[in-house]
Amino acid sequence: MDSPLLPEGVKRCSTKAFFLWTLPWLGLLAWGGLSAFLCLWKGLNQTNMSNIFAFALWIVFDLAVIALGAGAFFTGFLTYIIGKKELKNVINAAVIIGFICYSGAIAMLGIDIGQPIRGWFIFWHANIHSMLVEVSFCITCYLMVLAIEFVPIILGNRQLSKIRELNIFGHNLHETMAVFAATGTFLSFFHQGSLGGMFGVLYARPFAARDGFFIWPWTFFLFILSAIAAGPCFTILCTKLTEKLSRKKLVPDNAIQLLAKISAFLLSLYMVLKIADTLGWIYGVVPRAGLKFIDFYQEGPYGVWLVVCEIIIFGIAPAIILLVPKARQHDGWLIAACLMTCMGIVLNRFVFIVVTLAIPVMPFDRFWGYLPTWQEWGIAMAVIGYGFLLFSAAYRYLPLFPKERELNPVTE
Amino acid sequence: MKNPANSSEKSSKGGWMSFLKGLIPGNNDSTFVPPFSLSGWIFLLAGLIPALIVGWLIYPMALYSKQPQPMNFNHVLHLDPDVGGIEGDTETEQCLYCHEFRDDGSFVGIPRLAKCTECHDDPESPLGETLEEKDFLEKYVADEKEIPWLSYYRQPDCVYFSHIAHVRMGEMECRTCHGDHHKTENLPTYRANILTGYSINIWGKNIAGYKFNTWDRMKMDDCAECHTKKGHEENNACFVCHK
Amino acid sequence: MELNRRNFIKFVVGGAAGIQMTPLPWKLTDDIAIWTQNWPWVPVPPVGEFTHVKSICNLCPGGCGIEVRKVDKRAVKIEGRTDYPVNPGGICPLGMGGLQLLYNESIRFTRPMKRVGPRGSGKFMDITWEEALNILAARISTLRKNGSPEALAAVDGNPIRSTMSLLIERLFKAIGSPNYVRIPTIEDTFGMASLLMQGTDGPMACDLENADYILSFGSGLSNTASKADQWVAAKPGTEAALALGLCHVIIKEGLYDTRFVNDHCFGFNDWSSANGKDHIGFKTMVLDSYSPDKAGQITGLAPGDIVSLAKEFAGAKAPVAICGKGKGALNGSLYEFMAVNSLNALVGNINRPGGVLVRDPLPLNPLPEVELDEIALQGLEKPRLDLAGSMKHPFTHSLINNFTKAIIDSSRSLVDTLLVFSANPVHTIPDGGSFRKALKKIPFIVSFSPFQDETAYMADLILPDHTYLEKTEDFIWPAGLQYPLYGLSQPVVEPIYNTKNTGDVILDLAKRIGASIGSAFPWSRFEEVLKERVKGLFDSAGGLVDHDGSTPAWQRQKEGGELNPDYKSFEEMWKKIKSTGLWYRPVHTYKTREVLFKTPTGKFEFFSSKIELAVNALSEKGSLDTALCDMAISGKGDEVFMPHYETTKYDADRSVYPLLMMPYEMINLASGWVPTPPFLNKSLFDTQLRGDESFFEINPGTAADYNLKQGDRAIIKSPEGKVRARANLSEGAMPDIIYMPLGFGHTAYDEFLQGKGVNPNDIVCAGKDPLSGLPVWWNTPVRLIKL
Amino acid sequence: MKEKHVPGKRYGMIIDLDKCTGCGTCTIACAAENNVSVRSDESDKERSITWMELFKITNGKEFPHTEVCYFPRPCMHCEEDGRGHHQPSCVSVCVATATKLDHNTGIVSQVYTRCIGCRYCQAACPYKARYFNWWDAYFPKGKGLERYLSPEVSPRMRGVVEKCTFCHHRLMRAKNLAYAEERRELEEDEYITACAEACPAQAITFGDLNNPKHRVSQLIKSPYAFRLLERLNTKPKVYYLSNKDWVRKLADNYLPGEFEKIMKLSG
Repeated sequence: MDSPLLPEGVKRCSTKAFFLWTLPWLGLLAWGGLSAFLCLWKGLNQTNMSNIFAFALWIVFDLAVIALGAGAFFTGFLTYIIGKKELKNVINAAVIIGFICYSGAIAMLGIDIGQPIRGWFIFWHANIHSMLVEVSFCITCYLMVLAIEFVPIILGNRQLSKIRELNIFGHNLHETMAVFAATGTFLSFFHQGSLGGMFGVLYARPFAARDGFFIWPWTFFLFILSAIAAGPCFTILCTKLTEKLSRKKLVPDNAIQLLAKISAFLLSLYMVLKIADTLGWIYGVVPRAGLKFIDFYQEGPYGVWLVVCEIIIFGIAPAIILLVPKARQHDGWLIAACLMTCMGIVLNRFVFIVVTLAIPVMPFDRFWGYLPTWQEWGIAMAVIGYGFLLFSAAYRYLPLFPKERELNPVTE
Repeated sequence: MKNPANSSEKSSKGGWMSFLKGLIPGNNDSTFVPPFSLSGWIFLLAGLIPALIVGWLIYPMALYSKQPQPMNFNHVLHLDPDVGGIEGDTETEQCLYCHEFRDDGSFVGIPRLAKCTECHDDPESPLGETLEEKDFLEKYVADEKEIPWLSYYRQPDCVYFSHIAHVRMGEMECRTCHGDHHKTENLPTYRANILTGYSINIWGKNIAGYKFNTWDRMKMDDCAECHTKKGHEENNACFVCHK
Repeated sequence: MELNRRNFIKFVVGGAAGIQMTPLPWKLTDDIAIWTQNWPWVPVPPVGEFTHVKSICNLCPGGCGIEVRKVDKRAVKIEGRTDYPVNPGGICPLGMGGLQLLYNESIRFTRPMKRVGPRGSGKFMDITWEEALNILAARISTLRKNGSPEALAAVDGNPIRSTMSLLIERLFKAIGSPNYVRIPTIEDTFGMASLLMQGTDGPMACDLENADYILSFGSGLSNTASKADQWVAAKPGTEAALALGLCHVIIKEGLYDTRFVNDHCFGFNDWSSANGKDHIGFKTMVLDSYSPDKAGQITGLAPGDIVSLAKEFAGAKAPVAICGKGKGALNGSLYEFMAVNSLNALVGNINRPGGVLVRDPLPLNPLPEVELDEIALQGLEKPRLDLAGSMKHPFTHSLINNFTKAIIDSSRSLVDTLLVFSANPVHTIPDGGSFRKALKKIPFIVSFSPFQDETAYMADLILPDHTYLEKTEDFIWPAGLQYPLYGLSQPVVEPIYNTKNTGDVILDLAKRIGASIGSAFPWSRFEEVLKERVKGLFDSAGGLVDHDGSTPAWQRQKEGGELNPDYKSFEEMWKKIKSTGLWYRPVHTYKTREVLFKTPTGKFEFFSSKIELAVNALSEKGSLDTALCDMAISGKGDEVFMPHYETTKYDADRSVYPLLMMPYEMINLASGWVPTPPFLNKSLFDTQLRGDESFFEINPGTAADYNLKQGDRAIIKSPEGKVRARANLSEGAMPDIIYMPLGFGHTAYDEFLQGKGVNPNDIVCAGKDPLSGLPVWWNTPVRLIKL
Repeated sequence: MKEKHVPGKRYGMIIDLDKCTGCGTCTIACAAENNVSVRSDESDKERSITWMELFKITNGKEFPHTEVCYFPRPCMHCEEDGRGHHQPSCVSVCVATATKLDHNTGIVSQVYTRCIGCRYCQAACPYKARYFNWWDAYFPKGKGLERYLSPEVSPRMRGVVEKCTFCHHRLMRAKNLAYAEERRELEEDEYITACAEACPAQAITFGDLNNPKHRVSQLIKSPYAFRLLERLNTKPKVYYLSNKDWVRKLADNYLPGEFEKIMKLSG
């Protein structure tokens, strides 16, 4: 039915199958829509957030998707600035993933603030000292860049590309992509860093604070590094998932391997710095505040397992797998390692947000628990639904993988 | 990626373009229309001009409500020495006769009925012949009912403003913020923003926000501007005016 | 010149660009943001002129001075008066939240009403004051016509000795009903202890300002206990043993004031009466029976602690021992209060600076005698339902638990019409919920409450009073204050609803009943009654009506400051009292100890002659044993007449109910007849109330026995009933005691109060306090069932 | 541009914990003074609003050696931090400049109409002194509760953060009164917070820390004076006073033996 819209020379599932495939994701979107309506209409009392858990599930999701979306700017950077031509085979997918992640994050942020209609005060009455202002400016600008990067891909649609003006416009835009990639890289570097800075600057929250060692707060760099390490992994995961679902090879191995290799080195570097950071924190920040390392891991579900998982299981382990060429060339190991890396980064963001707030600072204060409501899950799940939907549609209707035709010649 | 030049073969089937074409009768796609032909300009202006009219004229009219005051008040008459009006060495002093400070330093704003009846205390004896004066005596003085004046200059609830700090300590003139209100014989229609509830006098009579006189607008920036100009930056601290 | 695609796009682009060039999008964005700053559903408090009104707070018997800040006609904040001797500047949480009682239509009665639905359904119909008063007057007249005026009863919670309660008592006298029952408070116990040991039934006061060592026998767990220099907690109900144990040490070590004890006390040493009978003295009794070991055994304290505490106490320059439980809204135990007062007598700290002061009553004019008609005389002859003042409980004024029991136990309706004034007995009386049952047997109930409380909910007729911020009433010398003070509240705001001052309503009612009752109330307004009484203060020559809060009164007195009256005529004085709200004389006259004690012996009596007379009088009718049994005394021999420790008798099998439940009052929770203002909920910990569940405090050791962890739910069961609450493990709690806050568990009022927590009064098995007969509410045997 | 230097005020507070009975009057006085909204369920301490919150601490010993102390906690009105972080932890993070430290009074302001409700300041504050309006203020129709609202403090809308302001409007009120009397300077007792005024135990003293004549600036010199979480370098202007070691120890985090060492050093 929608065949005129499909890219030429590739095979896609039937419209009906595609429609059925979208149903669960539409369901998630509907759940999210209802949740969003309730949160906007009745206020944030619809959530289980509290004065203790001022940031909660949504911010974890925000930070996680932004970190995972880092594949977009970093792949762009490698492709257009460094000139790794083989990555042109994944750049489109990376850009769309980035767009999904960033637009999803901004939409969630819009609901997360108590006064969404006044949200623009961040820009109008900006407090330049606030890391969150830096984040807001950068992600908003970067989302625009991503949108611009997305446009030529959309215009590559079979029907749209028939319109001459659009075609010319898309082509010209494409030519200037290096400029946007550079801008995006610049913006992204800053906000990924600022997101880390957001927590590192909380000098009255010893769990998150990172200072006393030349650069303050050094989480700035850790966040950049972890994002660019995990971003490509997420891109790999998404392409691999698409390949598995469509039962087709879409991206040449050299592109994937290059991403994996770069990720391996970055992840290793990140782990070295993360371990140094943890040690620096344990022997610097923590005792200065009169606390011991273990004091932070005794409350409720938050035990030392968090550190073990974050650093060893989801950090060092995937780094080793990705470093070993044999291992990363094996699809199973590659996917497992990428998955672990992504989980590590999500865990890292979770720890920085939730554990920071959950651990009481006043010695006589107590620990409080928090579980998200269905409305909170609804919004979070809607982002996932939106991601699947947009990515599936992009794969179906847009020339996402330039090598698809070449790798899967249509026999009929 | 595909070369755009190659793939741009003409097609009249499918796509939103043909859909749009269908909407427009007699459309001939093959006619080349230069981007800025005369008709192009006309259509551009046909969009632009109504938009400008809507934005500059209709919108401001729709945005502000119009409410008449419950009765008229003649400032000029009350300040006229020939008819025994309020006297004073300065204009400010004259204003303060009715718009006075209480002992605790707070400001009464629009005077209460009791202030009026200090002079106009006899409900039986008419003040003059106008309808307002008759109304005043019958509707308000006789029933001891407060006159529901609409205040042109009331700041929103979130704003704290100390008149005594400005008028007595800062020696400012009333007209700096209130203009020549004391020279009016008739009270102007009260106009309030239907979205915000703010009086037009607070948020600026000029929709573009352009200010001709100091009293044309009483927004935060106007307060801050004056504080800065007079070297009172310390009074730009948030809590000085916010509550 | 046709509208083709390109032109259409141009049109749109032109329009879009044009709009950007107007203020519309920018101003609209701004205005919508400003709309969120002025949401129409967020209230905007009107501005206006600030004024301050001085008055008195009557939410508890403390009677603090308040200054209410007003904006035009609205009251917006209550603050403590700095110029009032009771509370220089400060005020309690309840007083602070008073405006939420004034301005909360959903908890107030806004007009007179009569019941239409079934009782307790809360369905009422509006009537006029005229109708309402006529209904009540007719009912009372009928009772009198039928010769049974005693079937009219009152429950009165107005402060003792206030003009309001005098007026109600007077009404009952004039009508001819003896059944005027007051809500028991700590003042009852103070009064009796004072009467028996010092001979005057006045309130006791302590000169805390000049005391250098304060030993409080209040129950543990109170906030004040956290500030005490030493915290000694005896098992509830054993405080007398502790006091006597301290006496033992003081006597044994010879640390007592021999001069005072020898010259001004009776019954300290062994003695013989005129008929030659030998009596043991306080000294012998204490030395024999209250050694630190024994006292320690009873109280659960270490004997060593008792010894060191006694030495510390006796060693202080001006030590004072004070008794009482909680905020004083509930009665204490008579022998215990006597035992504690014995401590003060032993150290000779009676009637001297820093000690216990014996106060003369305030010189208010008495109201003229009531002329009783025949019906009234006959009615007053009938016995009181509560047996207060009878031979069994000769010193007690009211016994509400007996009153309740009499009604429940009788097969017929002993009370036909019940009037309830400033009281909510359904909720506040520690009787295991009996009062509610008793109400079912009363055909007609009239509530004068301004609030929709539990008792009013059961009423047939509502004659709502003003709240304290809308009316004039007096406060007679709050307990504890060392010099005379008369407080007068004034209407802070105009009455906001169609309510009436109950004082005025009684005057009106009396006139409607007519006959001798009407003539007993010659005043047209309540204020005239107040004025007439205050005349006595003027006649007493002296006293001030204005207070300079910057210097405390006692300080001014010391410095020889001006203490002459600042008024010339009575009218002037009255006018000033009405604006300042007080009359006081900042001097305590220390009478010589020779004329101080009004006891039969003229001395401070360790051995109370009055008890002896009463016991003898009752035993003449039967045996001594039955007499003691009737008086609920388990003591034997001479100790009956002296302060001693009485073992609590439990009706319950302690093997089934091994724990004790002790209700306690919290300062930030109204436990009396006044509802808790919502603000107070903010100051409660979530270990006191969480959602709709209240907590009981329990020692972690005891909790472990029941496998209870913090926050676990449990049933607390007593022979009277059971309640469900959550456990708050607290190291400060004594083992084997369950502490439950009073003031929760309302079934009335609005969403801020209704259904929140449980009321321990519902499961109290109140025993009888020996001699006084007042309820023993502080140690109900209970058991715990973990859920 | 440098602000011209005026000898500014630094309003601060000292709370004598040995006098405090934990009665909660400060909490209620604060709520009544500042139009703090009351909901039907205030026991949800994670979401209820109490600018002056009360904490209960114990020495942890078994009965009958248990000691209890109450900790009233207003906003600490932190000062600029000495380590070059420049601003109170909540101020530097605020995205919309809705909260600021006023250098002329030392008061940390919170402008509700500016706040967008991102709650970053709550994450930054270790004292939990900041409260978010999860609901609209609760003034149901027909109750008339809104009649006690004071016009001196603006009621808050939902979705914004609020906190103790040291009753800033009382400063404004006192200033107006002074102006009416042609004065510019305030006497010590002319401006005090509602909690300090209401405390029945007179445990709270409020005044200008920069003015050596004010009682508060004398009291903070006591060896028993301390601040909450002082090691975090937040520089609060709210001080506490207690001569109990265990209370002072619970005011901050200490490594084993650290507090005892400090005690020994200070004698």
